[in-house]
Amino acid sequence: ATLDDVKARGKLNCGANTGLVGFAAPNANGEWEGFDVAFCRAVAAAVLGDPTAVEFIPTTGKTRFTALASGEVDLLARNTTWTFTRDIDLKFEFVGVNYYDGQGFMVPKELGVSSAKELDGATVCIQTGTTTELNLADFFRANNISYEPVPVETDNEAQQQYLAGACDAYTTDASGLAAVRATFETPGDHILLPEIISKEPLGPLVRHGDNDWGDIVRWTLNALISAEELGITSANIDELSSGTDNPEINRILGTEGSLGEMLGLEADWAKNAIKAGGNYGELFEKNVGETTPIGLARGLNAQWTNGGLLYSPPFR
Amino acid sequence: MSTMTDPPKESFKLGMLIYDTRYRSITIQIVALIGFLILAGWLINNTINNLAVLGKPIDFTFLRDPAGYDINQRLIDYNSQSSHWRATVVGLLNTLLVAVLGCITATVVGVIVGVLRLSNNWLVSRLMTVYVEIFRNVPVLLWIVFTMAILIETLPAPRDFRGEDPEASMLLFDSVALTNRGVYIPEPLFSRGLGDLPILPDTDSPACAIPEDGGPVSDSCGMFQISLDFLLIAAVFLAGLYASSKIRQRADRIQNQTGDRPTTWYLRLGVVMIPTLAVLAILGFHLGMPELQGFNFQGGIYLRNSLIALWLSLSLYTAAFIAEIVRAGILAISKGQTEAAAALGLWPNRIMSLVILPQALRVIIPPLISQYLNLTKNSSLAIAVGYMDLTGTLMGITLNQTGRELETVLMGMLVYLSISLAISAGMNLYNQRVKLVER
Amino acid sequence: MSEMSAQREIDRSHMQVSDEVAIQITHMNKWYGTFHVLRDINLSVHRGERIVIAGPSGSGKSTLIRCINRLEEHQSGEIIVDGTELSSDLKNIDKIRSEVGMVFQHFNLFPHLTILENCTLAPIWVRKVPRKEAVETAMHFLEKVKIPEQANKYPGQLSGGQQQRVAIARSLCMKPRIMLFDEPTSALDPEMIKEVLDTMVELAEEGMTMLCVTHEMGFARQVANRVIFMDQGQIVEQNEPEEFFNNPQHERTKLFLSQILGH
Amino acid sequence: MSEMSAQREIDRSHMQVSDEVAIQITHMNKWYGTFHVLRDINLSVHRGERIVIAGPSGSGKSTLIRCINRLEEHQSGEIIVDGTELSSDLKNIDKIRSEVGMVFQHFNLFPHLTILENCTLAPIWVRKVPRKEAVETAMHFLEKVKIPEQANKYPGQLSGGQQQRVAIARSLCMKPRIMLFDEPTSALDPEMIKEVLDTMVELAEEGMTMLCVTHEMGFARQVANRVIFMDQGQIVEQNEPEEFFNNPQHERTKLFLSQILGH
Amino acid sequence: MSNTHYVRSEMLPEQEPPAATTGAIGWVRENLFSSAFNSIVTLLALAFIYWLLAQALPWMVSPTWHASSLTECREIIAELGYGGACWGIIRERWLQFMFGFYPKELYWRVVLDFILLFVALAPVLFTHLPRKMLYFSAIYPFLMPWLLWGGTIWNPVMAALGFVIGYLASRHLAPVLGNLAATILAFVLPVIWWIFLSGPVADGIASILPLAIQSVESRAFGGYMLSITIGVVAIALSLPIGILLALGRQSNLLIVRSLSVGFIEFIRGVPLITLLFVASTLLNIFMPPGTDFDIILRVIIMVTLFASAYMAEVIRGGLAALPRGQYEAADALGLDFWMAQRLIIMPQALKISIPGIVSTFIGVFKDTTLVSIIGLLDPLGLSRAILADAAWNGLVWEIYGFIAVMFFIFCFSMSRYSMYLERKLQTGHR
Ligand SMILES: Nc1ncnc2c1ncn2[C@@H]1O[C@H](COP(=O)(O)OP(=O)(O)OP(=O)(O)O)[C@@H](O)[C@H]1O
Ligand SMILES: Nc1ncnc2c1ncn2[C@@H]1O[C@H](COP(=O)(O)OP(=O)(O)OP(=O)(O)O)[C@@H](O)[C@H]1O
Ligand SMILES: [Mg+2]
Ligand SMILES: [Mg+2]
Repeated sequence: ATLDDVKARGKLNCGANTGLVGFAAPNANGEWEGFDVAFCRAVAAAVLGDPTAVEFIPTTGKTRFTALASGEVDLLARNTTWTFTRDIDLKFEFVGVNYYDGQGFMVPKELGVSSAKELDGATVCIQTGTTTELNLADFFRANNISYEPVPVETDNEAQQQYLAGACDAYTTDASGLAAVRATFETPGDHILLPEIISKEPLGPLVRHGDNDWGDIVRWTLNALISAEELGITSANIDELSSGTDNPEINRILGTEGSLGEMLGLEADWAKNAIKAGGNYGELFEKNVGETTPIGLARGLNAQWTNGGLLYSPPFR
Repeated sequence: MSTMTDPPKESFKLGMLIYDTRYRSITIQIVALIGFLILAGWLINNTINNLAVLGKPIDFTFLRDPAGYDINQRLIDYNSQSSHWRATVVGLLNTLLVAVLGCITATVVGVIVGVLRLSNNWLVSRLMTVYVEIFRNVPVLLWIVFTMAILIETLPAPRDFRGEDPEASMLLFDSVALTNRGVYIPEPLFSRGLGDLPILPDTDSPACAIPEDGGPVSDSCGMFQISLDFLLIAAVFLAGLYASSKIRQRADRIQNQTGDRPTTWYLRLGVVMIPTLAVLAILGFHLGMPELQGFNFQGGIYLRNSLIALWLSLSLYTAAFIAEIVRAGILAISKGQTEAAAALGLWPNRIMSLVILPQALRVIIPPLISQYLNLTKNSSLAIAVGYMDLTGTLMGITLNQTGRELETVLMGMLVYLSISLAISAGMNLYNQRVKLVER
Repeated sequence: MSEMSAQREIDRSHMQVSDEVAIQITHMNKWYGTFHVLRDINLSVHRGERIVIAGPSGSGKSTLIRCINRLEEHQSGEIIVDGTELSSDLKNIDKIRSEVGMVFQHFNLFPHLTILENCTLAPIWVRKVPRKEAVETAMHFLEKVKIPEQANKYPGQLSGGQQQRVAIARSLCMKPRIMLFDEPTSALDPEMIKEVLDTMVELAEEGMTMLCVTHEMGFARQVANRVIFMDQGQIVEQNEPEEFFNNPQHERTKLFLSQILGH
Repeated sequence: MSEMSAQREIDRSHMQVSDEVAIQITHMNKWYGTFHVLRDINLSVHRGERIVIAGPSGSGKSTLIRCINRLEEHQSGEIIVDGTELSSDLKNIDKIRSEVGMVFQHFNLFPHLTILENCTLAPIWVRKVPRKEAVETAMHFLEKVKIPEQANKYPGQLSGGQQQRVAIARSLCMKPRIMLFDEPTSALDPEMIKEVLDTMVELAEEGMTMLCVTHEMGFARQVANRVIFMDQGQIVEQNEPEEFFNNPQHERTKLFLSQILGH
Repeated sequence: MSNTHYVRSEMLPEQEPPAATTGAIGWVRENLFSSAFNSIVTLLALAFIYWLLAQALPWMVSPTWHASSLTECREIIAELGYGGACWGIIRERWLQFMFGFYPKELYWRVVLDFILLFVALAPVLFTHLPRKMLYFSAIYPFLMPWLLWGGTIWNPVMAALGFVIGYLASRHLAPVLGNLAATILAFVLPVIWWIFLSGPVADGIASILPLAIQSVESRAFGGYMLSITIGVVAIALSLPIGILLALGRQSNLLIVRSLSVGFIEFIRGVPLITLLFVASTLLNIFMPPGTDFDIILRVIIMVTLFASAYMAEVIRGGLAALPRGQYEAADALGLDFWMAQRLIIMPQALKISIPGIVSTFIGVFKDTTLVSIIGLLDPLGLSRAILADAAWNGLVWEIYGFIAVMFFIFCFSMSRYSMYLERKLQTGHR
């Protein structure tokens, strides 16, 4: 089973992006950073008690599923859209959604376009190897307008082409667009069009068939989300773990009940996971939130209590 | 003297399988074959087991499913509802297109550079050396990415052509637009055109679907359409060339008889050009100029940046190797040949065409063809600039959308292999034909 | 060096030397870089003369005759061939090259052309002779060098001696008035040397003006009017063959002859 | 062909021919494809015999001796060397090859090994002799061929004659009972031929069984017991040397001798 | 006709050539302005060079070495009013470009490894060095992976022991069992040793005598170190395979030959990138269920196969250059096939092939950039990862330029070296 493998190895093999601003990138010391990366660290902390016990395996759009299917990685946390065929036909198991996204368009202001439907005849840059190509084809087909796709391999090349005016519009997940725009010299010269042409629930996934492992990853994600909802932060977690009045907090932090044991983990698994980088909200703020150069708003990714879609099942 | 005895009739012994030269080779071969079969069997068995575990038995039916994605450069009809199979063919044609264009350019550049490297102008020959060394010693993938970046960053965007006082303007009387999306050049149009000839009816093609109202199948139904106009013009042009070659033969005859060569170039030019021009006029030939409309230039032939970048970088990279081949080929023809020809009073240009080139070509062509092979294989790096070749379609998006790694990668390899084998077969044929006669 | 086995009595009736000057070289100097290969060469060759040039290796013999048809450029002095001065004027060079035939040590036949094509190439392209006529001339000279039956073979199929004879025929096809030979036999096996020398003797008998760099002393004795001995880029001695061989004057000549004949 | 200059009186005391048969060839035939190179060869060689094989080029001399140590395979008939029949059995082939030494026209020394290594290679790897002993033997034979001082040079640094002597020493180091020579002197310059022939004469004096393809008639006269003349793949005539040269019987032999001696 | 007789009384001394043909002026005249056309070409070329430098130099001379982000860099440039390149990223990341994610404190191992590589190559390439150094060359293939990947020393020792077993078998079993059986055993015994015994034995010894250095996962490899490792390992491994394939292709055994030809032509007929796709997507499918090579190992396997096919052709050329006489002499001395190959044929053929081997290496080394397409972090792949750092997002030229220059330095010096070898082999024929 995967859990045993991971424990025996002492390291979690986590499939990451080869480089996506805010989600996964190596820093000057060679350490990986980013939102997806932080999730991997949380899982490692939950399973092994050590957030640094992770090997990041960069994967491309092409290689990611093979890497997971062949067992090269235990977990793929690489902004992968949860779709029917991937779940059923490719035999993977999505454990949840850690980022609700949707495909959008970015255009320069001077183009004078205010809706994607006005893009008839436009040249559109897309990253290949994702669902975006299919969504794009469907969108233009449905609206009966023509376009010229310019496929690019990486986000970087897409930016370059877009900035130089080699494409009129750049389409990818709205989070990516916002992130990219933030790094422009003059972000204000570019706008995101209102149409979001697809649902892109991005989430971590594991192999089909190993439900125990799937449960661990799923509930680690849920623990991070619940922690935010319940106000557990990396700052107050030590204090809270000495016991609180809220039984759910206690159950999560392992001071009450035996949730960890049921998962086959230590009692403080969720505590470790949360301590690794903070709760969901902290991770978001630190890596992609409004205080970072990327500056994403919570939007759909706010807690359900704040009108967002994040909704963790209860820990009981 | 020893007495002669009949050799004892040997009976077959097991040791003979190893120690008898007659059987030994058979033994070794059978062992090799068995070893190979075991290895192959093992691999296949593993594959079958693994595929069973993954629940993905080998199955090519996905090729018939709609591809779902768009391809920007398509030499045959294609849209996102066409099948994966058709997308594959579109990719293959794109591969062949860039390979052919690349080989031609690489040859031209390579020959020029190779000859210039032998120039007696120090500066020029040094410049060419620098070119060759720089291109040979940096990976081709880097060149492809580089070239693309240069095109994107240095050429004006279409928006720069806009406005009262545009930053950029079209070249050659507003007929050619160089933009960072690609190059737009005028396209030939026929106001009295003859239409297209569909070949290889393709039931997958959306155009072939019987319309819901039961009307006739659209005439663009076919794997390929060949323009009848083009066929006609080509036929007339070829006929002109044939006539021209007849004129040349006559000139040869006259030269053989009298020693003087009649001037025939105007006749030959006329015989080729006049009928061709006449046909063009009859078909109502005119140029469709690219024009800035909406977001892009419209009309004209659109050579995308990805094609140009790939084409340029592959050509320049390969040309560096070809230049070395050409140089070596020319140097391989000994100085004595040039001197002997010069001593006979031949002019330098004649020495080149009558003595050096015919000999150098024998040395040059075989390695040249293997460079063509390399170029074709390197064209698979097209994905780095998003050029939708075979690797981009079949082994790229199709693989990614269908998850059929085994089928797509094997198909892709097979296609490349066939191209390579075809090219090498051509080379062997050539080699046999031009072997120098020796004692 | 193989002596010519049959010193047959040759017909000297045609071998008249006229008064007309065919080649006139005055104060000619040539450098390779800073190396002074030819030093103040003065030489006049009359029409019909047959001159043998000898000398140690590196003495500049090849360079001298290569200057005569401008395969090498000289830097000072004058070379006048058949009344035309050799300068960098392309027209003069062309004129002289079609008057002067040259035979090289390594034959330098064109391996991609048949023997016949080798012989007709220059007449057709330089002299603009009709092909039919060129072929006739070529066959004539191939008969003369005794290999007409090889006309349609390729050089690679011939022996060295045959190849050298083809090279001579090829030069003759341009109907030159002067022939230059640069060690025509030194790359050949002993059996083949004779074939080639025979051909050259025959040419001499017909009165061709010849300059021949060679170490075949038998040949020199038999046909030369004059032997020129070179050393260190200079003409050290010249004399009639008998005198030259029997009574050399200069120290260097004596040394050289003792080496070459004492062998 | 250079005659041996000093026809020194050689010591024939060892050169006894025993009754023992060293090589027995009966009704041997060989084809290259459909070309019948060797036709019904019958030959027996006694221990201590020295046989010279002569004949025009292409007559199959080389092929014959190459068959004897199985560098070529024969298709019918029988070859028995030292009592072992040459068949496709590898063990026999190995045995025969270590009994029979062979010297080639082009020496075929191993250019990447020193002279000494050339000589010790086979003893060490094939005969499994200790290195020290192999070196001693090698030096012994190198002294015999008079070049012990070259032992640590590479073949490329030696003259042709020296190389050929090394090749002989190399064969001798395997202590063969029979030596085959395939035109050992024909690739050498005249001065060097003598050195090699001297070595071979010495070998003969010691009673080595030798089969030698050569055109050196002086050598044949001096040491051979028998001269075999081949033409068109057949043995046309064989005789004692004096008889063979003075009184050839067959037309072909006469023609051949007239060509080769009249030269 | 009268002045036939002439004897020179005094020899002329050598003189200086006319001034215009020597010295700098002579050189310029001859090489740059020898004719009107040439002069024009020269001027055009000069103009081109000027244009090129005028474009590139101002951009390159940009004192942005200390900038720590793109914004900072843009500020510096805006302040100065000239320049354009942001070299700060190179300063910050060049160690990453060299060593990837290799632990910083262990860089010395990588550096030492590549220094030792030259020591190991030296006796092969420079024949005048003492032959004793070849022993080190023989040890190096086992030392190298140990230094790079670390771990217990017993693994490489056990791997080396396999070869020793093979050698002993061929040496000492032959008299007992006969040549062929010994040869077969010399192949089979080491394989058995490697597959079944060496692992447990190594573990066993390691538990008694734990001699180990810190081990490093191959995922930590990146940048040039990854390229060089793939290149060197692939070339080294492809040599023996290439030799076998070349022999197979030359063999007169039909089946062996067809298998070799089939393999060689197949590998040479498909682009490397498809082989890398096989490595990244299919290789695990071909292996028994549960096997899990890491991707770098898989890439090395495929690149090795790729290099082997090219190597086989290079070595075939070397074999073809050997005269037949060498084979015949070996046969006549009674050497068997393998002995003849090892002692006579291969030493010569390989020496002839060295220039070809070097250029195959250059080719493979350049082609390692392709691994970026399947997500490995070679310099090119790494540059994409680095550009995903928010601080530097948006830079292109500096990084590509840096990578290109580094590749150029590596490849150019190697190709010069192989040209030097070629010349040496042509003329310096002993
Ligand atoms: N292209 C050249 N560049 C420089 N030096 C040259 C060149 N060609 C010849 N030389 C030198 O000029 C000298 C004369 O050469 P040349 O070939 O005329 O001598 P040669 O008398 O014909 O000798 P040989 O009998 O060896 O043919 C030699 O020292 C030679 O090294
Ligand atoms: N490998 C081969 N394949 C086909 N024919 C061959 C082969 N080797 C030799 N021959 C032919 O067999 C004939 C005999 O060759 P062989 O070398 O034995 O002659 P030879 O008497 O040694 O001649 P020479 O004096 O030239 O060495 C020749 O006609 C030759 O062309
Ligand atoms: Mg000369
Ligand atoms: Mg022979």
